[in-house]
Amino acid sequence: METLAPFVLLSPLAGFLVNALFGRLLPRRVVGWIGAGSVGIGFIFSLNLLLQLLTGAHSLDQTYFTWWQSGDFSVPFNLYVDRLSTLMILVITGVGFLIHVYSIGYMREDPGYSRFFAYMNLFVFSMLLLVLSGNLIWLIIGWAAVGLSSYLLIGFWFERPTAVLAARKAFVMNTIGDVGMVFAAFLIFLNLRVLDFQGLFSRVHQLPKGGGVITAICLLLLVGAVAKSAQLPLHTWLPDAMEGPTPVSALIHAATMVTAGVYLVARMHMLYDWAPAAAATVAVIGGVTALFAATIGTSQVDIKRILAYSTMSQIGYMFLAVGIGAYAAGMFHFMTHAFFKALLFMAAGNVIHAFHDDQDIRNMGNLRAGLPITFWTFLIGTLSISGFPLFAGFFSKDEIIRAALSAPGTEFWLGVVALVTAGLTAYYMFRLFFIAFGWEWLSHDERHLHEALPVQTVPIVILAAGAVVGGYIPVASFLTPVFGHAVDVGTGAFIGLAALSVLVALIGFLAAYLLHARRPDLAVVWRTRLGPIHALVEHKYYIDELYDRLFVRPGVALARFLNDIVEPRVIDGAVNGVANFFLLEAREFRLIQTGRVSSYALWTLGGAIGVVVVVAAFLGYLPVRLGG
Amino acid sequence: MTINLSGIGIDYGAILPELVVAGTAIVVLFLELFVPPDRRRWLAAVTVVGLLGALVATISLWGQNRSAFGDTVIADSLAAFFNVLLILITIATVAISPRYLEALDLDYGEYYILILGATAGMMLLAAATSLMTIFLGIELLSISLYVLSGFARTALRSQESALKYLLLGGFATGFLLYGMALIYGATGSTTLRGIAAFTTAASSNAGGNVLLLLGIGFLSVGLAFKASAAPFHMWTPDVYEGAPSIVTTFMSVATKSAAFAAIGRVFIATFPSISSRWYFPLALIAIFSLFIGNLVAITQDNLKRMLAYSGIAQAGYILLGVLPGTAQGFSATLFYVAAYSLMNFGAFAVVTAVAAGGEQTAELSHWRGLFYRRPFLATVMTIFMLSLAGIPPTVGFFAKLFVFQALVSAQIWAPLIVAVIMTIVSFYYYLRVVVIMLAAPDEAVVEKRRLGIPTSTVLGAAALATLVLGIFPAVVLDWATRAASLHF
Amino acid sequence: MSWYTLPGSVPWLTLSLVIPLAGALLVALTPGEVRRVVKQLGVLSAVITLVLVLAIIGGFQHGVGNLHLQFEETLRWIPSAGISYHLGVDGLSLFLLGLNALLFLIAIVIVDPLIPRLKQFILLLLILEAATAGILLSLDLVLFYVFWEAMLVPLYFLIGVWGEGQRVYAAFKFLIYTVIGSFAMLVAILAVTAINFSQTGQLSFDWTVLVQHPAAGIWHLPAGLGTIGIQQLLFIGFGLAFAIKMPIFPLHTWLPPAYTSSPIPVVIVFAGLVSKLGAYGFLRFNLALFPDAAHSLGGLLAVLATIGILYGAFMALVQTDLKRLVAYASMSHLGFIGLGIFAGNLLGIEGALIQMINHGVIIAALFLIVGMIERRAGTRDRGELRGLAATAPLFAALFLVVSLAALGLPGLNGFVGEFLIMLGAWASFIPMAVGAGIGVILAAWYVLRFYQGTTQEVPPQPATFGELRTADVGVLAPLLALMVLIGVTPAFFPAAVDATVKALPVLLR
Amino acid sequence: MVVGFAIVAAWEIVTAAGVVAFRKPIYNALSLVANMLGLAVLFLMLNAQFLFAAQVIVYAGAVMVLFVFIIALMNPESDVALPRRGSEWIYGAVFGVIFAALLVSLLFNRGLTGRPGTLTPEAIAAVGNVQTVGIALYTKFLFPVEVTSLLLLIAAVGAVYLAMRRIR
Amino acid sequence: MPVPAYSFLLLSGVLFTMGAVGFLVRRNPLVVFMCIELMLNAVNLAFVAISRYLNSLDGVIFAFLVITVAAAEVVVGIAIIVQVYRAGRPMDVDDLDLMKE
Repeated sequence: METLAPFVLLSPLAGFLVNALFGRLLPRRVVGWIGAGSVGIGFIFSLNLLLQLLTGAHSLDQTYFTWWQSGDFSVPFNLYVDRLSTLMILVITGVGFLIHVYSIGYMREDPGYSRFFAYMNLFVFSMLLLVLSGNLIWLIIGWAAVGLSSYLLIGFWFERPTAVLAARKAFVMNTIGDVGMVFAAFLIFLNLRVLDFQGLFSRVHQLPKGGGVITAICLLLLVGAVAKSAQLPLHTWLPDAMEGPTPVSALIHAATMVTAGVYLVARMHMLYDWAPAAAATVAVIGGVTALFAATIGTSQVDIKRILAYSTMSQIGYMFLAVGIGAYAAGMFHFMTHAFFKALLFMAAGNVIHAFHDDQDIRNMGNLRAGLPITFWTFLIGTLSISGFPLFAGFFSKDEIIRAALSAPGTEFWLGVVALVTAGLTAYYMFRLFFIAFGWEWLSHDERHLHEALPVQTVPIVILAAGAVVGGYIPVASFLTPVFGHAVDVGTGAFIGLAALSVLVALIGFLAAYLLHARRPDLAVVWRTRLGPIHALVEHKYYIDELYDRLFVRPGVALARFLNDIVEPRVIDGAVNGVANFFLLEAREFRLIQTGRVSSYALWTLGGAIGVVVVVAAFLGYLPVRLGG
Repeated sequence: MTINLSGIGIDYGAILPELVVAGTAIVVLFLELFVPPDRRRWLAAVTVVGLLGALVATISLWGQNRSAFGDTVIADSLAAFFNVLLILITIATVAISPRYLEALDLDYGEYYILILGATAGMMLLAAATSLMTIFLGIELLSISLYVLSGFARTALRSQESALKYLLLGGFATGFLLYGMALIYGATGSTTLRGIAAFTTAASSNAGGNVLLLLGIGFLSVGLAFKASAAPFHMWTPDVYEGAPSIVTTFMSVATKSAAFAAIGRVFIATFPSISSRWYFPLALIAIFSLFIGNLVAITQDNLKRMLAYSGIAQAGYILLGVLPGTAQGFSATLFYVAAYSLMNFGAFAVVTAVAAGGEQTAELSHWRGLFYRRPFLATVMTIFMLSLAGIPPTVGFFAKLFVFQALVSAQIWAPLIVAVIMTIVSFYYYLRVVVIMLAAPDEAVVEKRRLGIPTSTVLGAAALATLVLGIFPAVVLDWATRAASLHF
Repeated sequence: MSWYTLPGSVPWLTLSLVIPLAGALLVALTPGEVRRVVKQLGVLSAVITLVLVLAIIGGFQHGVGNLHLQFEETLRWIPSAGISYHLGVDGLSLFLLGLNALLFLIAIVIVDPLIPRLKQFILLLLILEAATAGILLSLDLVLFYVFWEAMLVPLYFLIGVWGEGQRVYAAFKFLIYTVIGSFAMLVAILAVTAINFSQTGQLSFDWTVLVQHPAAGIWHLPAGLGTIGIQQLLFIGFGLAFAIKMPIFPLHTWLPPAYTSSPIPVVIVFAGLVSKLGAYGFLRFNLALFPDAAHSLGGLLAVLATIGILYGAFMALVQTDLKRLVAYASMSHLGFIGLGIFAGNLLGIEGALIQMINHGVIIAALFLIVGMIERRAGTRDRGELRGLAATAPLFAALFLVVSLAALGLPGLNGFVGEFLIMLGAWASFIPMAVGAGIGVILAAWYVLRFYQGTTQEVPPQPATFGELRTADVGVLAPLLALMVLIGVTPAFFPAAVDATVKALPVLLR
Repeated sequence: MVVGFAIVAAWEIVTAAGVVAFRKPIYNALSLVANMLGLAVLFLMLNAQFLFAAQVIVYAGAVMVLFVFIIALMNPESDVALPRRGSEWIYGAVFGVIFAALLVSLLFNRGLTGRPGTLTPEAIAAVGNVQTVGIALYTKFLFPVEVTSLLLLIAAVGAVYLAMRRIR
Repeated sequence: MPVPAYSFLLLSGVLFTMGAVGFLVRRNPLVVFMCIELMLNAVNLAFVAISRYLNSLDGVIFAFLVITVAAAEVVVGIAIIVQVYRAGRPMDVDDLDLMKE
């Protein structure tokens, strides 16, 4: 069945190429609308795909050309469209489009305008390729392209040394993930002789369930997922990635990159179902990361960093969900998260612009008056992420917590972790809200802040709408053909658990209100009282420093050792030693040439004696017998 | 008893080339009386004409097998091969001589007579099939070369070189003769045919014959001395350095070629049945030559000395081809001798040409930046150096290839490995010359000195031949194979 | 590819050797003063060669011919020694031939017409092109060896005369190193022929003859030191030459000085092509003639190749001289090629083959870029360079693409080869594949340090670094096009080489 | 016969030692003359009358006269004035003794293995010693003799070239 | 009682060795040259003795040639020595070391 899937891809690719090649020649308005429009067109094509799927097709798989063919190693370039990928591309292109539109306003004064849009389109294209790819190789290609795009965008302001470093860090971390993915592909191919998804899914049951191979495959895939989704322990790039322009953060965090890991696990759910240990690992990583990132989020003062840790935390939820098999819940949360996180970032972008690129929340305030639209939409986003009832985040998060708590065994504890995290989420989000947007929002402030342009606010408003009503989209049932039916929970339990999570969120909210709005002095007291713990959390558990000591510095030291000692002294030293040996010998032998006739004759006579000796040896007159 | 000449094979046709060369010497001797001193180039011309005549005479001998004068001399393909080689070397030498001699004020007619005498001796050596003629050939060439080494009569170095060569040559001749006497005593014959008949006879137990083995040993001392193979090589660097460059050019290639002709006839044709006896000492001599020659050459700062050591090393390679005692090996030897003659002659001729250009020293430091001053000389020198090192596409490569092939076929490994390692060492000093010629000159002088047509022709032809034979070696290899195959 | 059939009566391969030589002759006959003409003659002959080679590639038919060899030419050369003039092209050499022609064209195009002794420079480059093409085309072992050694001479002079820094030392070291390997190979060549002669009674240096009777037997070491297989000995003999040329750790110390001293046009062909010839030699001779030894020694060499990957990567991490940095990067990449070869399976070898092309393209581009940096900035010290992108965004963009290809980004050509190589290696020895994976991560690290360290951050004021000129884009464009093309649709490659690789004896064992 | 040989052999060794050991060149030369005369006697004992004559005339008569003449021409005391250097004597003696010992031990009691020819002393005596040699020189050994003539010519040319003072 | 052949060979060997030793130890070129003559004479003795015992004439002729050639060599050698002498150099072969390493 013919699909329009390639056009979903080609549209942003065309945008990328046009802006990359001719962007500097085009007027800014044109550049911006090409950038945004290409993604928008991609969204329209995605809608077409959605329509096709809703009208009966189960999945669409079309091969366009052969990438490599030798022996039984055959890799096509095929696009695989099912409801999972359709959901993904809808969010990517939809939310992506809004972010692009927002960027038209946000980046309007930046000299690298066309470059920015080219990168953004490349980003969207890469993500779409990742999602639509029907085989592992092209998924990896898209996967790496996403990493590249993020590298480009994080290092967009390449004059800043911090941005350059952050970009490199992101890339190297992602490369670690890529290598994991590649190794997973090796194991899959060598055991199942197949790399395209349909073949893979049909053959995966040839492997013993829970066996070493399938577990190794899933764990290696997980390495990729963890790196891309900034989960523990490969998460350190994500906060640094805030060096990029804010729309980039929105794109990375909301619609594209970091959710790729979730998508990967969901896409490979047949494998993870077949490898329970690996799936459990996914869940544990997700749960731990969720809590871990949330705790860090409570102590940061950079607005974008707080949002970054919140993303880590929310992705942790999604990992938790897909890890325990609640794939639909994970994807549901992915969607709602896309709405409110994009919203939060873009609103934060407006705030940062308003404060002339100051990102410290302690310097902010008086935003309701200055930036009313931003203020209200940000509040909606905060409520949604904190899981307040009837907002989108409430439904999706609740489904995850419910799935975890209702599962047997250790997963129950993961549910508890998720619950605690929900409370923390409410706490740090409202802490941010109270400090940055100002509890004193009722009072007036001398600062004259300006609301952003409509081109920036309109997308935020649209997303705010999504953040409110997104929870009513029946994602779970939409995805049923992919994942099968979700675990059914009784109404009573549903209400009970919902009440519980609301309660937890409320506690978080109240704590934030108490410490950062009502009694800021208490916050100070508690901070000193919790001194070491606070320092630990504020320094992100010193993991960056740990990695620096464990990997970076030893690596560089090793390199220097090789360069300064091993290469010149040992390896080249051996080579030169041999050469010097010959030279030395030569000088020794040279000395026999004395210039004196008698010594020359002595050599001749010596040679003659040698001849006689050899003759004697041949004839057996010497102990050493030569010849026959 | 009446004198009966019928049974001994008086055949002047068989020694025609030698006769022509000797005759030319006598003609030059007389002409010298009449040629005015400033026209001595005529003597060179006459010499070349005579040599060309000898070349023609030689060609008629190709493919024959004419033993003459009571088995003391033979006209066969091997002799013809060496005759051609030696005559070409001599022609080339004579062609580049006048300019050099005039530059050194040495242009006397005796030079050509002595060169012709030496050539006759070498040709005789190549054709000799009796111990007597071998001895006489060696002495003829030696006495000529003693005088030629001292040809620059007033130059201390030249005198010294002549005296050293004379004394050490006499010393080695003693061993040679003593060996011959013992062989004679062991076999009762002085002709190689008679000796071979004795050694190959089943009853003789030649492998256990003390006299014979000692004789062969001393004979090889004498021959190795002439071939400047270690440890009988000691005279080589000093004599080469002290002798006038043109003489060094001539003797470095011609003497060695002739000596290897004799070595081939003695070891391969006469004593094949006891090859297990002479293999070991000969292998030792080859290894020692390779070792000393290549190793000491890397420390040399004087080009003539360096080339002398290189010649010692090359003697080792050539000797390697003799070791298997096979037709393949001997044809490789012959090919190597031809290749060596070509490239070493070229190298020394460049030294001579540079010397004739006013630089009377062969110190390497004087060669700095030769590429920029005299690009033609530097280019041909580079070709010769590459060839001596054995880099394709030069004839030197195939020379080594064929010798190594023969060794591998005969499964002779130890000498081969030494040869390979030493070849690598040799790259160091051969290329050092190139490096120095490439180095930026101290002062940017561009001298445009004319080489003269004969010199540039000879050098160009030698360089071209080095390359052409490096691409199409088959012709020479076929000749060498046919020349070598007569004995088997 | 077989898009058409070339007439068989034309000696296409000989032509591809003769045209550069004819160009060299023309250059030699041209007076050195007319620099423009000299250079244009050089470019012209390189262009004609490239067109011819592309025609050969286009006319190559998949899986046809004796041992899948095509355009074979055989002439008598030295019959008495069993040596013949035998040329042919198959999947192993086909695309390398194209790379050869392309890189030499680029090298000649970028020659600065104002350098001293331009004529000799172009002349030597053209001779070198013929020699390297000859290496790829020779099917007679002696002919191969002749080209193999003949290649040294022009390279030696190109480095020794036109190089920089310790040029003479570097050229010398390179030469001596190479010669050590060459002579080991020469002995092995002779031995392999002698063994074949004793087994079959046929004295021949012809690859097509030798490949059908792999040597067998055991060699008893003297003094009762044990035994070693004949094949293993011969494998080592050949392997030493190729391992030095590649180079495989720890035989690499000639490489950094040689690359650093070479002028940019030379280092492009040196790093881009000559190093590949070592890998090619392994495939053509070691794997084809000694399949048993390849199995028994492959593991050891794979370990060395992996060490080379990591070692080169670590060394590249701390270099400040950009040429040296790229030199070590090249070494690291060549480790991948080695790993693929010694994995000894279809995918590893095909990966190595395509990675040979990729590496040629990438390293050539990297050295071109280093040359551009040095020409404009006057230095190639990483410590003094930064912020080049500020005034030269196009340069930075192209540089970025090259860097990404170099670090093996999926979607560009480097990935294709590395993926297949590591897959092949994984199938044979998993730890080596893991080591290679670490190498990939390190590559990301050092390549980005290289790229970012030069192009990014605030440039020193005043920023004078000039943007690319059309000519620069012109030489980079074909390389970049190849990077993308091979990265996205590499399928043409296995289609052409599959039959040859599958027929390699090492795979049949 | 044996006694005669022993006496002459002793004479030979003593005079040879004189050649090596005397410090004045003139004594060396005279010892050599004595040695050559002794050798001529041995030739006689070996039934080589022709060589006996040649040895006496050519060597003792011509060559040695040349030597003595040259010694007279040059400073006869020069060798005495040379500073002594002991090492050569040691090396020379050691090598000589080793060489001689090896040679003697190998040759001792070793018969000639060559096939004897027909020219027994009796057969020679029938024709006449000098006649036999003469016939051989001009028949069987014609070619070597001819070569020797060339050799002498070249040697003469060379010696004249070196020795003559030329005025250009 | 006839003298056995090997006694002549032994005498020849001893004389040869003495000549060689003289060559090694003496430094006056004339004396060194005389030692060469001594060696050649020793060889001649061997030739003649072998000739006698094998009833062949080759050895005698060989010895005759050796005598002739030695004479020629002496002529050339003396000429060279005279050249060196004329140049005013000491009559010491060990001092002739302009050329050495």
